[in-house]
Amino acid sequence: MTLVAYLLLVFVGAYVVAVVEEWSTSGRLRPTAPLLHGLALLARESLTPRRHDRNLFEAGPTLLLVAAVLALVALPLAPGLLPVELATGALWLNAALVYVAVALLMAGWGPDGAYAMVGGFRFVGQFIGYAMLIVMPVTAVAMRAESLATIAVVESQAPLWNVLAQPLGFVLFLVAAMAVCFLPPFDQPVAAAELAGGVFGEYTGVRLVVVRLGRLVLVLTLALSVTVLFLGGWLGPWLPPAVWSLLKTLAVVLVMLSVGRYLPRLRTDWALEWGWKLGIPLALVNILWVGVVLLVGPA
Amino acid sequence: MSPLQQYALLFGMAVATVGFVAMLYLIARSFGRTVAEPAKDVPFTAGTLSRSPVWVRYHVRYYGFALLFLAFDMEMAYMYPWAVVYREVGMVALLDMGVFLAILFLGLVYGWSQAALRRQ
Amino acid sequence: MIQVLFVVLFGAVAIWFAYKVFTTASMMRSALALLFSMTAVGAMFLALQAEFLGVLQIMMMASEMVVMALFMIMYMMNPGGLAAMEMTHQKRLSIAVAVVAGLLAVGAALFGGWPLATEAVAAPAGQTRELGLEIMERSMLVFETAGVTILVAMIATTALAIRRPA
Amino acid sequence: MSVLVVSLIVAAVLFAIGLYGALSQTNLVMIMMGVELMLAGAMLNVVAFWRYLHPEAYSGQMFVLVLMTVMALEMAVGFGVATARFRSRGSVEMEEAVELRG
Amino acid sequence: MIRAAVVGARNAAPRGLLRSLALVVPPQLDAFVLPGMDVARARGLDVESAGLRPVATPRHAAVLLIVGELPESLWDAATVVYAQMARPRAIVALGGDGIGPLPGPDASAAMGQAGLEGAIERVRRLLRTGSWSQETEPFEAAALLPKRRTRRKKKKPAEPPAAERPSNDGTANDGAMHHGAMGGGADMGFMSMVRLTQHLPKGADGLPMERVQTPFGPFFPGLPSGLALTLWLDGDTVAQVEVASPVGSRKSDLSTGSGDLAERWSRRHPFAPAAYRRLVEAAAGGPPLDLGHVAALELERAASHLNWLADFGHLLGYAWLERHAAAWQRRLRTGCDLDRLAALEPKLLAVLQRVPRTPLLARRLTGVGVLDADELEGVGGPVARAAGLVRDARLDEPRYRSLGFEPVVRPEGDALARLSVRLDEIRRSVTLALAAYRAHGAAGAMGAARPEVERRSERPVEPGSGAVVDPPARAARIETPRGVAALQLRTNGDGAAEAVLETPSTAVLPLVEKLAVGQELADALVAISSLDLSPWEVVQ
Repeated sequence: MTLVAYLLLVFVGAYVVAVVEEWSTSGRLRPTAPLLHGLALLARESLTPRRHDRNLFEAGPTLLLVAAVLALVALPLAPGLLPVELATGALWLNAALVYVAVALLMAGWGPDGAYAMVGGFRFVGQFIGYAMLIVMPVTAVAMRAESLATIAVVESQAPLWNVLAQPLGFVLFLVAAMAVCFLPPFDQPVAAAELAGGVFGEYTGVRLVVVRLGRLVLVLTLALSVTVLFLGGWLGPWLPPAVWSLLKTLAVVLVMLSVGRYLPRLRTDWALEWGWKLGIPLALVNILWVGVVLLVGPA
Repeated sequence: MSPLQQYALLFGMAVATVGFVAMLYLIARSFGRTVAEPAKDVPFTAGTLSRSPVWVRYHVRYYGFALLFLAFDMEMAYMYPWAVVYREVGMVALLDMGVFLAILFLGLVYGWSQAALRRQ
Repeated sequence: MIQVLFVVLFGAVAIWFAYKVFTTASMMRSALALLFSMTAVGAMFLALQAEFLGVLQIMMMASEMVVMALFMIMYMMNPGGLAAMEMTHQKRLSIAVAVVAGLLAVGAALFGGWPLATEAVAAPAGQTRELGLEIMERSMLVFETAGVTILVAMIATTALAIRRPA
Repeated sequence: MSVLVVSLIVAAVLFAIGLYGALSQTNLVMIMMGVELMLAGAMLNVVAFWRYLHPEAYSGQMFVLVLMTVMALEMAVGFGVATARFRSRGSVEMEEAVELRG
Repeated sequence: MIRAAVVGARNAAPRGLLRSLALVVPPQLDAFVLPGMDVARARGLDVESAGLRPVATPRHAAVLLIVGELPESLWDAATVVYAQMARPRAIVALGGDGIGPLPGPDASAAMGQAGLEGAIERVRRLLRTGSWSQETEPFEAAALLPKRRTRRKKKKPAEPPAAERPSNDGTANDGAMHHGAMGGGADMGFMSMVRLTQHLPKGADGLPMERVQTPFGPFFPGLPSGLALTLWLDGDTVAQVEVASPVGSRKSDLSTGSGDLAERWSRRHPFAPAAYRRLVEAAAGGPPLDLGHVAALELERAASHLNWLADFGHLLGYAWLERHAAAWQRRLRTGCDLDRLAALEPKLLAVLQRVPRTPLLARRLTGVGVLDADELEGVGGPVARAAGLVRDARLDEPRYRSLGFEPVVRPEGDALARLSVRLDEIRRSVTLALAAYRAHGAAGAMGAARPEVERRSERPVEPGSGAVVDPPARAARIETPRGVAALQLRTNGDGAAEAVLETPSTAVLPLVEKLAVGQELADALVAISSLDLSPWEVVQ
């Protein structure tokens, strides 16, 4: 029952993300557009490139979707609304997100096309850049919660949301979250103008539907994880908990999708260098900060 | 639910997602096959037909980061359990992890100083 | 029972992918096969109720194997597997040694007469906590030694692989 | 057959495949993959033993962490060597290492 | 007459679910634009408001939009692009049916926004009824068949011939896994990797790697349309460059052809039609530069720069810039009444001022594509002015001097300098146009009514009059948006002309290689794009 309710909400959420994405790129709010685009794509031919690596080509988009879904189901919308209650939920989230890089690597290598291959390897580079910025802020959150369970993480924020308790971690995680979803300005692997669609340039028809769906769920997952880890999840007055979760998630989605419109794309090697030379030291500072606050602060 | 059932549920979700994708493929397949045409199966390269394979040895320019990442990443294996008991253990935990991270950061700084953290 | 089913299923998956590692010509496939073999081993850890270790294995090995794929593509002769190419030597000997070793290990497993423990395994949350305490207390030195080892590895690999610009 | 025995058998097979790879492959990178598989088999063994023989001893889990670290470091150093060799010789084939030595 | 189905319909009978699914046409059709978005914008089209969504690859496109007459040199490439689209696929041709071996367009219309919108509406109707057909035939053309000669050349020399698998196009699973180690009798013996790599060039880090020859063009979304680059990629670094401009004109072609030279040339150059028209007129002894010309030329300069800015924004992934620059470009190109422009000017200035303040932008562009002054032999325009060279044909014009013209010059010579020079020039051009317009004192719409200006000055050319017997060659120079174009023109009695043309892009084209080699791919593309070269005006 929980699962059905959750999946329903997630489905609605993913659709809303699609509408918001359409709005952020075209500037027009068209609630039916994603559905129509999806159906029209479904009806189109799905081409397979010559001498492609069939298994990798097919598995890439599917793995993207699977990874996004599996990461999502470990995140709670409300106290009772969590399909899979893992004791190591936060770690599981990280684990599932690693497979996004695997999926893009597969999709980039699969079609034997130059643009896609460059895109795939660029994303792996990006992954090496953001990976530590995903796990380190999560560790800091777990320190405060004394648990890796996502429910406990939200509950630990009842006195003070993590966004205020550890703002540095929040910023790092948000930026890394955008990099995970290869949203602009981190869209090197799928850049339209630089690689003509890059990793997913060779996907057509139903395969493209799966790619876009995977991307939407991924954005939703990351937004919800920002909400759960830093914005106090379902916590909030007056409204029902699940509504709070969804509202916060929507706000994060809006931020994630619109920031990139006002920035030039980052080069992969910059993302790497900044991630390592700036991001990791800052993440360590964040952990130290949280550690000291936890020791001297009220028990 | 017991943990094992939770894992079964996760596995079920993965299988269901794959099944969903397979279903989409089947629906799309029922709309007819792809018309086989010349050049349709050649990856797009901006209007030029480029038939040479691209699967050659690729020069990954960030291998300096990649090598350090392999080692540095392992720190997380220790940090998660540490984070969970941090409050319980207290000051000792902070010092222990402080020493550990300082050691690792030293490695990072060494790599940095040797120009590993840049485009090669 | 879920547990037996999972152990058998993921065991088979792990073995199948491990087999694929050395039987495919495409290096990308080889690296990814190793990745999924490791993932299956991680899933077996989950089935064996070592939740933290299982999830950690699924995560760590995936990120390490992705990096491995990079190096496979960089340094193998024929990463795409487009040309049939012999990349093995002393094959008979290797198979013989592997089979003998495997049979010995299987035999030990079958006829080991393992004294099964009676107490139940702790809940996953408790496990993570216990492991944390283990790291902080009994195995503290091991943990710090691991840190030093990682440092040595980082320095070694940098010194070996990086050529400083002139 | 108990779960323990099944796990041990899987571990044994993984180890054997890894051993075959480490012995038969000519390429440094592929040899490392064999070693990885052997270590994975060892890890599986340790976890199975921990679970069915000493679930109360968390040093078993700690040992798995150390094994994982060993795997990662083996890879890091191995690829460092591979890079250095590839730069100087243009090859990471082990047979050529022998050849070139004389 | 409307055909029952689109020419690229899918091969199936529309039955049941399929029939209702076929009725679904999304609000925006994904479209791949030929020859490119830059040309579409320059023609004053607003592709997005017409119900199209430009995409980066024909794989994702349902509609192939062809803007204007496609030069013959692009026919092969257009054929390939069409062949690589997934069915159902439709062709929309605007302003001319010259689309070579492609199947006839599903909808065609005259150039212009109204025509585009009508054509899209027709295509939508057509897609609803005719996305599926049982009479589809594979699309075949000579350009799509493998060429043996080029194939052999591309084969890697190091690979043994026996190992090269036959690449039979069409079999989907070719090149999938085959067992190298276990493959029975296929014992290739030991192969030395040392021999394989010893001839390879080493990168800066000393690793001998292979290079992938990758075409970027003529229809690459991030580069000027018609520019055909081939990059050899060493990882994501450009190791080697081959530049071609298939759409440029040959020297011999310049003088041939019938019809009004001014008219033909202004059609040839999508980004600066007025400048080339004026150039021909000046060389043919037209009236001296008047204020109307100045206003038209300066508006065109601003529009051309804005068009480039939109492209540049697209390449940088800076969506806001792309959107605003495209909108302002359109406003200047089509029906902009100068009174309204005067009122709108502050808004344009606000947009222009915001660009350099964008976070990360300066950092992204500094030091990219640096050109020193001494490398710019014969190069003019913003590229030279961004490297500290004061080269501007407008300085010789008394008209401009009387309007208080001053060229924009920056010393750095990198992509950022070129961006800021162009931003400044847009501002100054609009100011100049407004000043010229005010001084001119003419009432009513002028920017839009450039044809009026042109028609007025067409008269003195009178190519067919035959009144002048063998006039001497005349020379004219004009500052086009990309730099100085110079023309020597000798008309003979029957109207054909002997013309020697120097265009700014011809001089800039050889710089591409220098800017790209050794750069990271993203930087190389930014550097090339920052040159703003128009392949259409290259003279070979």
